[in-house]
Amino acid sequence: MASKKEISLKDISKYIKDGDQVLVGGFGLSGCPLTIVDEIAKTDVKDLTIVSNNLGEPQKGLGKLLDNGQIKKAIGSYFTTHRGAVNAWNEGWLEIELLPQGTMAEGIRAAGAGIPAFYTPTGAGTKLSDNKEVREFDGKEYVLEKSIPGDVALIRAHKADEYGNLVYRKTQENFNTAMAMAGKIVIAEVDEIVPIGELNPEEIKTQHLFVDYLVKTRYEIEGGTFVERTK
Amino acid sequence: MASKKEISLKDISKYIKDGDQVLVGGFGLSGCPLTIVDEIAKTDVKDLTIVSNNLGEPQKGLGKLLDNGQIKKAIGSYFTTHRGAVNAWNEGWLEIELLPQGTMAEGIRAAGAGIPAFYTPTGAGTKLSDNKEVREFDGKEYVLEKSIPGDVALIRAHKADEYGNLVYRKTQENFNTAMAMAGKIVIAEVDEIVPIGELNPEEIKTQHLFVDYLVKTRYEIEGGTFVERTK
Amino acid sequence: MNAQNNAKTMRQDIAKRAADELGEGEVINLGVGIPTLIPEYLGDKHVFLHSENGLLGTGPAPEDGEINPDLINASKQPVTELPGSAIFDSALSFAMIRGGHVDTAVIGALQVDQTGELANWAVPGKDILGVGGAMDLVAGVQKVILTMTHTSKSGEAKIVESLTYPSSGYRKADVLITEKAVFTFKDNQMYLVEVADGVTVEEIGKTTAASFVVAL
Amino acid sequence: MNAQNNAKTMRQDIAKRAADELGEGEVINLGVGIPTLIPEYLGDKHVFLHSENGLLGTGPAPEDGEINPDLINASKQPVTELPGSAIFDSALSFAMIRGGHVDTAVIGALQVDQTGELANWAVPGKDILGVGGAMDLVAGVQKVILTMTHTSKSGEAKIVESLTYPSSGYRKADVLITEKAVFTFKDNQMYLVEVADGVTVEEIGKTTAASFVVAL
Repeated sequence: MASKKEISLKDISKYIKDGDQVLVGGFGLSGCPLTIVDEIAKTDVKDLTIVSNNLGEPQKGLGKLLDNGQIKKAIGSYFTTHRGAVNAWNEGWLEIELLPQGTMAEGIRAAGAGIPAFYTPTGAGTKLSDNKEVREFDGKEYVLEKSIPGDVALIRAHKADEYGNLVYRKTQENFNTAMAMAGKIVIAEVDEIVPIGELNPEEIKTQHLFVDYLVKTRYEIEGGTFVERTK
Repeated sequence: MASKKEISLKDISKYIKDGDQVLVGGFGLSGCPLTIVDEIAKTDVKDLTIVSNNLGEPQKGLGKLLDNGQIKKAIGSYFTTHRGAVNAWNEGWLEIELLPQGTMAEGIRAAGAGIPAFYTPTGAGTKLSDNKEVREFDGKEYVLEKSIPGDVALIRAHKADEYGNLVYRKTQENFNTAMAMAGKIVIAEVDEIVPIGELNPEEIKTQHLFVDYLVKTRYEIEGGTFVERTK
Repeated sequence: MNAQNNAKTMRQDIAKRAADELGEGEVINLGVGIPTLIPEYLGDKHVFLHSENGLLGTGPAPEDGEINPDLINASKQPVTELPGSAIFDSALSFAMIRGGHVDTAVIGALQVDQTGELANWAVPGKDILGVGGAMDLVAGVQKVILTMTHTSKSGEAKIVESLTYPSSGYRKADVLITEKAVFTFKDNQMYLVEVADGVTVEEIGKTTAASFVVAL
Repeated sequence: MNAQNNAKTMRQDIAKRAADELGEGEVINLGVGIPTLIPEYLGDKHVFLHSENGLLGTGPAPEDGEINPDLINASKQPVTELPGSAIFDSALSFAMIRGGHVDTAVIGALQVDQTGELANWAVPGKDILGVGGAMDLVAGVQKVILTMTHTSKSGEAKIVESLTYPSSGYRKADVLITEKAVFTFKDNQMYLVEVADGVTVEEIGKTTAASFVVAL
């Protein structure tokens, strides 16, 4: 049986509309759904709010969407990997919301876990808590942070089984599981879809109930880097 | 090399003192550190606040501590498995704090994750949110729940490696990982301590930085139940 | 559905009707009591059973010699795991429930009011010493199906105008299945959508202490 | 410690001294810059290196042919995994940091004040577009060790009475290591506990725009 969840690359754009808040996995290029992002870069979808740790690099990963002007706002922890993000922000057409990386990870998980808000010590007493509610617990200040849901989550894993259970390659997981939990629609890009029963129940990192669709990646590792397969 | 974290059963009592809040893993008897609990039942330690889903059964697991009168307060989601708990509460010598099971799990995880409090929809509009702060987010009511830390966490896993990384047997994990995160001192009861490198980095469920001490269990599975090894 | 006055058949009938409500491929959490009978009536329909203690893909009870006391469901009964199942911890398991990732919970109730608000964890005047995952399920899943006998053993109405038992939360049930009828709830209004063979709307009216719209 | 006026040696000296602060078996998070040099100076001491992106037990850079772009550290550099390492997701990784499970963070700073409050993520008047895990580390780990050059390249004091750069949070550093000196902080007071060979207390005073107690 083929996975009922597998879709073709051209179907991806059906699930993303103008103005969506889109969670995109990855820490740098590792764990970033490069094929899915490439497909979106080919479409006219625009005004996206992208939640991702960084915005890729020029013409790589999310950098393509930025270069195309498809992104209206970016929420993340580190934008200086792509000089274009800094420029776009200076030019005033890209809104940026900077979050401590741990607050971002926890906020995404919270959205997936039904928690609308939580208190964290991170950022208390800094500019990043300006305009945020601060509250004391046991004499220490904490910042109230809201959860970070996604209309869509685009994630990357190593293998899926036909139900959509996922496992990752080494540190590829990073934000992906939390984003799968937090996305209303979740599309996972994988190297391979294996038959039911091939993954051990204990090794599954992202359970199938979080995953709506699967696509096969066009990228493979070659010479220590991610290379697009030329058909 | 033997694990530096392994301690003998008689050393367990060194780490638990009168009045401690003690997190105890397990859903029923599965994942409950039966050997550690037995050792505590042999000591005079008293006035404990026990955080555990249930209080075991008469003369089994935490039931022993209850029967001995070593417990002052119990925080959990389901106490009717041990009639003694209900009686002790009626007699007025056992304080009980009832929490929805998901709130309990999330509160324990929060304590381990540096989150002092969070909002949850569970319990809003019920007696269990009496005297708790309620707040609206997007027009819906949520209850503020505090994190649930432990002076000590007593947990149960299947295998440890010599660093203290843990893996579980099937649904044995339940509250154990969250409790390992939330305990100031964490003692894990295991079937076996394996050499470094024998566990795959990806299969580890509780990472060694959460675990302080290891003890070997005296219980084994026989005839579909947990049986104490008679030396 | 047949309204025989036989407790066992009654429970089986309710479970059978509840099974019809479940969609192919859904993630389902089954409460104690009547809902545990549902798997017998699924036929060819494939659903994923979620157990609060950390299992998605719960299978039937094992053979006697195959019991693993570390492979249990939320009722602490030994179970098996089906191919494609996943195992995880309690915090993630309730994140699934509270976060809306479980499609449907089928649970019992002590009382339900005409808006769909339900009581399923405590009896007035009795010790309140157990809640388990009941409130998390009510607050979190996409669809709540209640299964219960239409009246108490002593014949008292369990479907009421407003709850006298402690509420399980603001969230309303979507469907209520008894041995006599099926109701749905929408915008705080209760609709009678099915009656069992041989049961009249009049009889439903007499045994139901709540207002409902007849929508057969 | 030797205060040569050579940037590379200076950084190595700081890293070497920082390595001495780490305890056997500790879980350590190393920031970018000088802290990345620390592993060279650990000798027989065994510590566990934690990477924010989800690795506990980070090993050295791989051989050229052995690079896996999906096995990286928080600086996005390819690494290896040591035996006994564990891999996990970002949410759990920061739970470890924020929850106090990482013993020590060794991080750089742009400025530190005499109470130990530090600034390590933004420069006044420049775009504030990156923070990464800096604030989580400052807020969460058990011990914060700062490594930095004693003054800026243009000779300006980086150890100041009160911060002019944006703060990284309320949490104070525990130890500050420069090429000239080692300071500790306790109860909002700064203590000079070591000077490098050939460096006088007077010189420290001149290059430090903050009050400190000499406790050599």
